[in-house]
Amino acid sequence: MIDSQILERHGIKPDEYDRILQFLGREPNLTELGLFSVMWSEHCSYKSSRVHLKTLPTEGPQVLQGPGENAGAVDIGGGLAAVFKIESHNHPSFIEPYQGAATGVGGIIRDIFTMGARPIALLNSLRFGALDRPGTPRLVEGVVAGIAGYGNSMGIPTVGGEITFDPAYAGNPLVNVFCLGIAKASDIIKGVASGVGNAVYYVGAKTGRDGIHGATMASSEFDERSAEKRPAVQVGDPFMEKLLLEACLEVMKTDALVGIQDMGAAGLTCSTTEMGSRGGAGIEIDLSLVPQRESGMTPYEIMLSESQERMLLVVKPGREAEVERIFDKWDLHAVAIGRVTSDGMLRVKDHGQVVAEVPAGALTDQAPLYRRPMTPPDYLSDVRHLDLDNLPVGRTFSGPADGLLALLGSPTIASKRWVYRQYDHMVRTNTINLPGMGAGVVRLKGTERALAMSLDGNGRFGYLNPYQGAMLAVAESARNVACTGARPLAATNCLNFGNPERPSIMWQIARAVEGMGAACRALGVPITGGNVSLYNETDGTAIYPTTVIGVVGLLDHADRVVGSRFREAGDVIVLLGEGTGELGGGEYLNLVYDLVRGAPPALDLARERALQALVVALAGERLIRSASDCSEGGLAVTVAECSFDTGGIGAEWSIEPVTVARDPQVNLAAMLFGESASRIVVSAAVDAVSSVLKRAAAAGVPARVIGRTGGDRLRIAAGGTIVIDVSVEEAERVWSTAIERYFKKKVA
Amino acid sequence: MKFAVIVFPGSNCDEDAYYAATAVLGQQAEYIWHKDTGLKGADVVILPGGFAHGDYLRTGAMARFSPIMHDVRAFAERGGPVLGICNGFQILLEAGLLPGAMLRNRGLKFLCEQVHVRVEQTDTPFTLTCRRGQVLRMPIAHGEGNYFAEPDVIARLEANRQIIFRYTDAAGEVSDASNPNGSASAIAGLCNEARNIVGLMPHPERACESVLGSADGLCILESVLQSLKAGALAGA
Amino acid sequence: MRARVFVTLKPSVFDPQGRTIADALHSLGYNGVEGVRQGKYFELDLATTEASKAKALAAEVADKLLANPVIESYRIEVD
Amino acid sequence: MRARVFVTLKPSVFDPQGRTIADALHSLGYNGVEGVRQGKYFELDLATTEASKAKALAAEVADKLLANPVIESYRIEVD
Ligand SMILES: Nc1ncnc2c1ncn2[C@@H]1O[C@H](COP(=O)(O)OP(=O)(O)O)[C@@H](O)[C@H]1O
Ligand SMILES: [Mg+2]
Repeated sequence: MIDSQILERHGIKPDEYDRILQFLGREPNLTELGLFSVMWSEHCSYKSSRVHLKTLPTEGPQVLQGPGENAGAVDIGGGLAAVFKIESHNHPSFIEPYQGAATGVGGIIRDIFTMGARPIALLNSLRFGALDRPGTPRLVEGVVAGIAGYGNSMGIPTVGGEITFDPAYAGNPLVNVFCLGIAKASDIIKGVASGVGNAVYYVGAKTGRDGIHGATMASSEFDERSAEKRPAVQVGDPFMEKLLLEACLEVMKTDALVGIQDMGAAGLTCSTTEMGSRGGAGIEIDLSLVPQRESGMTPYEIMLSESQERMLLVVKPGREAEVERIFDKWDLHAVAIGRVTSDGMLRVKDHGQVVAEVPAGALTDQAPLYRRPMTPPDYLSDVRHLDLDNLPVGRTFSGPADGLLALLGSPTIASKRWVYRQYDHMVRTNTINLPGMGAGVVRLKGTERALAMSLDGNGRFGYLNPYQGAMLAVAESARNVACTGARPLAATNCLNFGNPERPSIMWQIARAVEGMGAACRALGVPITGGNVSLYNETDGTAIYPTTVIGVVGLLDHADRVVGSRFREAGDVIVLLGEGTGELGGGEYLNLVYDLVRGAPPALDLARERALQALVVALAGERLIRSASDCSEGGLAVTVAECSFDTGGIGAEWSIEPVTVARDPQVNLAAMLFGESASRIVVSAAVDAVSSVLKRAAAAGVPARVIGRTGGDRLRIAAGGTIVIDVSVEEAERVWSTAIERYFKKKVA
Repeated sequence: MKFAVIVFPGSNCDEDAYYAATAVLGQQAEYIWHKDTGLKGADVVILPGGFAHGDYLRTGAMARFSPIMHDVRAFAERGGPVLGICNGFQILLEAGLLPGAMLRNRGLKFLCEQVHVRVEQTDTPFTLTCRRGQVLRMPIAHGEGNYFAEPDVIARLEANRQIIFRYTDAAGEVSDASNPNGSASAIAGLCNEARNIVGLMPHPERACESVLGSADGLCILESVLQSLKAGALAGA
Repeated sequence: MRARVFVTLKPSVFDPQGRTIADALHSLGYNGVEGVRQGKYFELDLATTEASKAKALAAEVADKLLANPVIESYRIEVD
Repeated sequence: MRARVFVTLKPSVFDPQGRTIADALHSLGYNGVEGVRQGKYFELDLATTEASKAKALAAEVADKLLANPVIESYRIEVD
């Protein structure tokens, strides 16, 4: 008997329940209600975001697969496709950092090989509270170890990512993971079920009571004991997944499959209904055939279990034995649990007894769709104002050099080596641009080509202006890719926001999607997929609206890849683009004045596109030796970083004066640390400089020689006088030790 | 020459070893599944890196029972050259084909980075063309490379000149700072008494092309070609 | 005096290592081993000589560092 | 019936995990904890109902797989 209490515990609103009654023409039983509750959940149905996501540009000649499948795919030439997607595992990682992050990696890897692609690279984007707050280091340690534990074991290199620290994420850390794989374009497999009578196979880990979320309590009504036996935490088994990966890729080579889909969120329920409705077919399974880890599991539990490392396959008639043989080789046992039907129903039996019967489409395509009310948040009118002539008393420095060192030592800017040295970033021997060198780049063996990829997103910018913040995220991610010499091809995205039922949050989501779409259109990088994570709030305070963008780009000549670090002393440093001393929302204001205020940097998308095209061309013609995107901490931090990990190649350069305030110190800070967008610092051999400047002029991109590499110091002049003069060694020590400092004497 | 690359469930550097042997060295290579028997007439056997059986329980603990290990053992007893890289080294230790055992890195963390190792001995099939004292730059990628053996065993290894690689700094000096995982006597690799079985934690197959940051690992794979050509290995 | 802390995964939490070990044992012919669960075992050398104090301290330490309450439970013995 | 196997590092073997935990405890002010050693703990579900058989089987399994004699020793309990 379904009462309002049960509905509430299943997160089903009264009007949604009426909808269910209409679809069924009767009362659902508890198992059926469970199916609706997970499939109509925000996570699976995108009911709040879908109407907005539909506005995103998803097409282009390079796009082989847009949103809607397990992952997107783009043409990378030579008959090959790059298959990639991003996924969030924010909540699980907060509950259990190691397993939450590990199973997040496992999930995104499955999304990629489900498409028939061999995963070849991983990235991750992480957000935590302030690192100097108790608890944060332990959380970071667990998440990083979890990502490493799973990815390393799978033999997929983690070639890059980003990690930033801000109190806004203290109660809701973000763990977004990205995976990219390679497939023959002609061999991409979809998650469809079709062909009436075809066998539906289950393969992988046994089903346990893992991760039966909010619905847990509700179902405990009819099974008190099972309730406390049921952990919300799922434990990852990378070894099982490695076997699944190899076995599935081997099976896919045989073309014996109609379709295949991983069991991610909502497990069996999601995979059966999604495959059925994609193929316009029905599916009938018998739960007594499902391999089970624990005894006495109810149909409800089996259908909603989120046990990891499981796949669902539909096999062509007559090919069953062949498929079973391959899985046996890998000590995996594929079992037929049902068949494809013609009636479009998801029919769940238990020992022949029907225990649930629901139209597959009702759970997927016809899930509720909301145009939730939106209003701009109240805080905006206030934080918009930034009066640089009346700044509060901030941290005082003995001089600009100390300001630079303080920025280099702030965890968000400091070296992330402590993190990425825990990731195997070299396995598969393809990584030609290592973590810490800008975008990750992997060569494609057997071709001339390589792929570059980067994840970016600035929560503070999103907070101050979600539309602008999302545009800047797209621009920065594509810029990072372009800096390696790769042509940006397409993007994936992860929307991390608060509770969409609050109009102010819904407004942020809508604006962010608009901004993302505008930037993707202008820069020619269509969205091929992504993920939405909502309800990232604690006690009514939401995280910064955080749009994380992952751009993938193609290098025609792997041997022309460009890194972000200086290569030779005596090279000329050229700034492409120009800064206007924008401090709004930047690291400097935050660090010195504890201010998150003002307008994010302006962005001219046409200029941005020209800049990216230019740097790709310069790299392709071997005219530049290094290229580094200019973002957090501005020009001074960017140039300093170009000197690090080089064995101490210094730089002597000068900045253009800007006037943004009366106080000359503020103006100086704006020149050094302002975060104006669309800027790239390149270094070139002396004899290449004139060509670089000519190309820039022809492309209509402002370019200016700002100095020279060499020496063992960082020397910065403004208006003819030296304003900063520190040894590379000292600056690099501050930068490279800032993060590991927090982890000394901590337990792994 | 023909390389056999053994594939255990969970191996993940098998393709890298295969690529180094074929694409870089221009030799033949065959993958051999751990349940198969016979080495398909290979001249040299590589146990690649990875996480055989997930590295559950202990690294290499379960792989040592794989059927193929009988053939590897027999091949080695006939003097055939066997190279264990990272997880392959750990498997050789668990199988008792090399002495000692691995503990967690002293920092407890998985470490992936370039290190320097010094070639201590050149009279093995895998160091023949290296110079004694030569410093090689190669990446490590492991969480359990902290080599342990009882003092008397270490003494015997020293006496028999079985320590083949030691972690050092770029100048070839052994120091605590240049020992990434706490290995006893800074041991990065060693050989058996017959000297035809070599195991090391660093990844030579990841250091065979300058685009990957180093080509120093080449000499290890080229050595085995030399030694086979020279027929230096009786019975092999 | 010495305290021994046994940390085990909660009954319903999946133990991939234990399962893999069991599989290995079966393939070695040990079918008499029906299941394996792996846990952690700690020996703590404690300054105190009072069993009750020792037990309390061990428990505090287990809560803080040795066990992950989300997925693990622990048992303590002192002698 | 159930057998419990405790695997510990031999006294002569340095235990990086135990050491790190001890250091962490000291930095947290737990100076009453003089030393920590970490080992492994296994619960084996055995088909047999005879304690002696169970013990023998557990020992065989421990020798063969659960413990590495180069660095570890083990103890068995059955109930
Ligand atoms: N922010 C987004 N932008 C574009 N497409 C999205 C976004 N979020 C999710 N999608 C698409 O919706 C589909 C379902 O996503 P998801 O539920 O994460 O798939 P899975 O459960 O297989 O990981 C996918 O094709 C995904 O690419
Ligand atoms: Mg999926």
